[in-house]
Amino acid sequence: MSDSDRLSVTLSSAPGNLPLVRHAIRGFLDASDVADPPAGEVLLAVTEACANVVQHAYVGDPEPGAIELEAELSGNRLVISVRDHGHGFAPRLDSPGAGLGLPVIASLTDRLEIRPTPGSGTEIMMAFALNEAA
Amino acid sequence: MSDSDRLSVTLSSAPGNLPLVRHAIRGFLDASDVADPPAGEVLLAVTEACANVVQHAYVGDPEPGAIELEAELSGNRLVISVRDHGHGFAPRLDSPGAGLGLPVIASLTDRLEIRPTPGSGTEIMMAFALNEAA
Amino acid sequence: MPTFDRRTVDERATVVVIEGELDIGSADALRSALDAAAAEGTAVVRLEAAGVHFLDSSALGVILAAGQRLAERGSRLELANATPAVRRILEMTLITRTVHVIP
Amino acid sequence: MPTFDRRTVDERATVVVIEGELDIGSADALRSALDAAAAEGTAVVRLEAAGVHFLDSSALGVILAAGQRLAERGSRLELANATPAVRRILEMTLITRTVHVIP
Ligand SMILES: Nc1ncnc2c1ncn2[C@@H]1O[C@H](COP(=O)(O)OP(=O)(O)O)[C@@H](O)[C@H]1O
Ligand SMILES: Nc1ncnc2c1ncn2[C@@H]1O[C@H](COP(=O)(O)OP(=O)(O)O)[C@@H](O)[C@H]1O
Repeated sequence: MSDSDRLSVTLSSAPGNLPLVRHAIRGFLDASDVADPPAGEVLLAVTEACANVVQHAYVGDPEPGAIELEAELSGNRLVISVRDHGHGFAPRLDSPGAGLGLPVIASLTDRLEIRPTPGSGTEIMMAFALNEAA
Repeated sequence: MSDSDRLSVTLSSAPGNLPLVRHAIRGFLDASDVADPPAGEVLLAVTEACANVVQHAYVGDPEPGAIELEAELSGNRLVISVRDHGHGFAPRLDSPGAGLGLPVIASLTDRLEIRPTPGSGTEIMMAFALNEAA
Repeated sequence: MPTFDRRTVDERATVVVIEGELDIGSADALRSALDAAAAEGTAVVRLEAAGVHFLDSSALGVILAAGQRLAERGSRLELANATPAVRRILEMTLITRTVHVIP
Repeated sequence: MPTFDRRTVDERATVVVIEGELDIGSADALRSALDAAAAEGTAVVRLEAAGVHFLDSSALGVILAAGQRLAERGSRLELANATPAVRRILEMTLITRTVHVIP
């Protein structure tokens, strides 16, 4: 009776795990017959969100932390959240990146939400309206 | 019978209007007995959001466009939205800024939401939980 | 518009007294004022910030850039009497590594 | 890990054939490959991107920086046979001003 598909994955925040993130999301989107576009847009947004966890969430910690990825598809609405339990969202003057991650995510999503994870860390929620493609 | 206070202001997206934005929000927060902190945090977040409209939303247009500012306080929850009718959220490699605006907003808010304005443009919704200060 | 009153004092510090709110509308004026202060060539450029009641990320970027340029030539940028509004964003961004904040 | 196969062709272009997915895990390898290609000193550095099925904003940043450095010395960076995944982010960021995209 499931009219909604779900995916839930927890990975360590290592750069080498980003291809695994895409693999999991690709599999989920394929199984749900999501076409490309917008599958490629989704993969890019999710990679940027997870790359931010890898680069920023646990900065200064000796070990990588967790990336918790959840995807839910109901009807034509896809919601993906990326959660970390790091030190919380903070601007960084010494960011190794070019500052394109959040703007890229915001421009690919139909809604982007950023809020603290209860306890500690950050949760990013990305919503995509899938306008039935071929 | 109003247990909720509201403010609604529309301004032109000129840099010189940012002090007016702060003046309006300061007045609203004062009238509602919001202490500082968090009033200063709110002023900073709102300024950053409006500065983004000034610098990015209408880029390339001959005239400045509108900044629509709305604030609503109910109980200890303050929600401020900044809406433009510009060209939509897009990453800019030629941004004149240092890329600190969105991270500063995200770190000051209890929830940040970015979504397209129906029609065209961007709406940024910032929620603050006011934990009764002195 | 903020005003930027500049003078050179005995201890070879150039003091810039800033009054007003610093945002993208005044970033160019701030940049010019800091450039002019740096051009005095003193060992210290001190921003007297007691009169700054608002400072956004664009002003912070201007101050940070000035602090870096001064550090490169062996001078330093000091920020004196920062108000809570100024401290807030300084602390959030840990800018205190480049700019010397004086209580 | 992506592979970066480099060779110099007659027309004085250094061609870098890239296969794989480009994200923060491969940004350093991409940077080294582009630096090595630029060091050949040819007028053109061409990225053969038909085998790039994913490219994120960090890889874009590396490519943009390489394109700027090449432009400064009068050379140019070309990106050939971009897949839809690559075009998507190029177009979103209008990077086509610095990098010459070849259909
Ligand atoms: N998960 C996170 N935890 C803490 N801070 C974050 C997180 N994601 C992003 N940030 C902050 O937001 C800033 C902007 O992120 P982004 O737009 O992706 O640019 P970049 O990563 O290139 O700096 C980062 O520099 C960092 O300060
Ligand atoms: N209202 C808006 N409309 C369109 N694009 C926006 C808007 N606000 C922000 N952006 C985009 O998001 C990027 C990041 O914004 P921000 O973090 O404030 O950094 P900065 O303004 O210094 O570039 C901007 O460079 C711009 O590309």
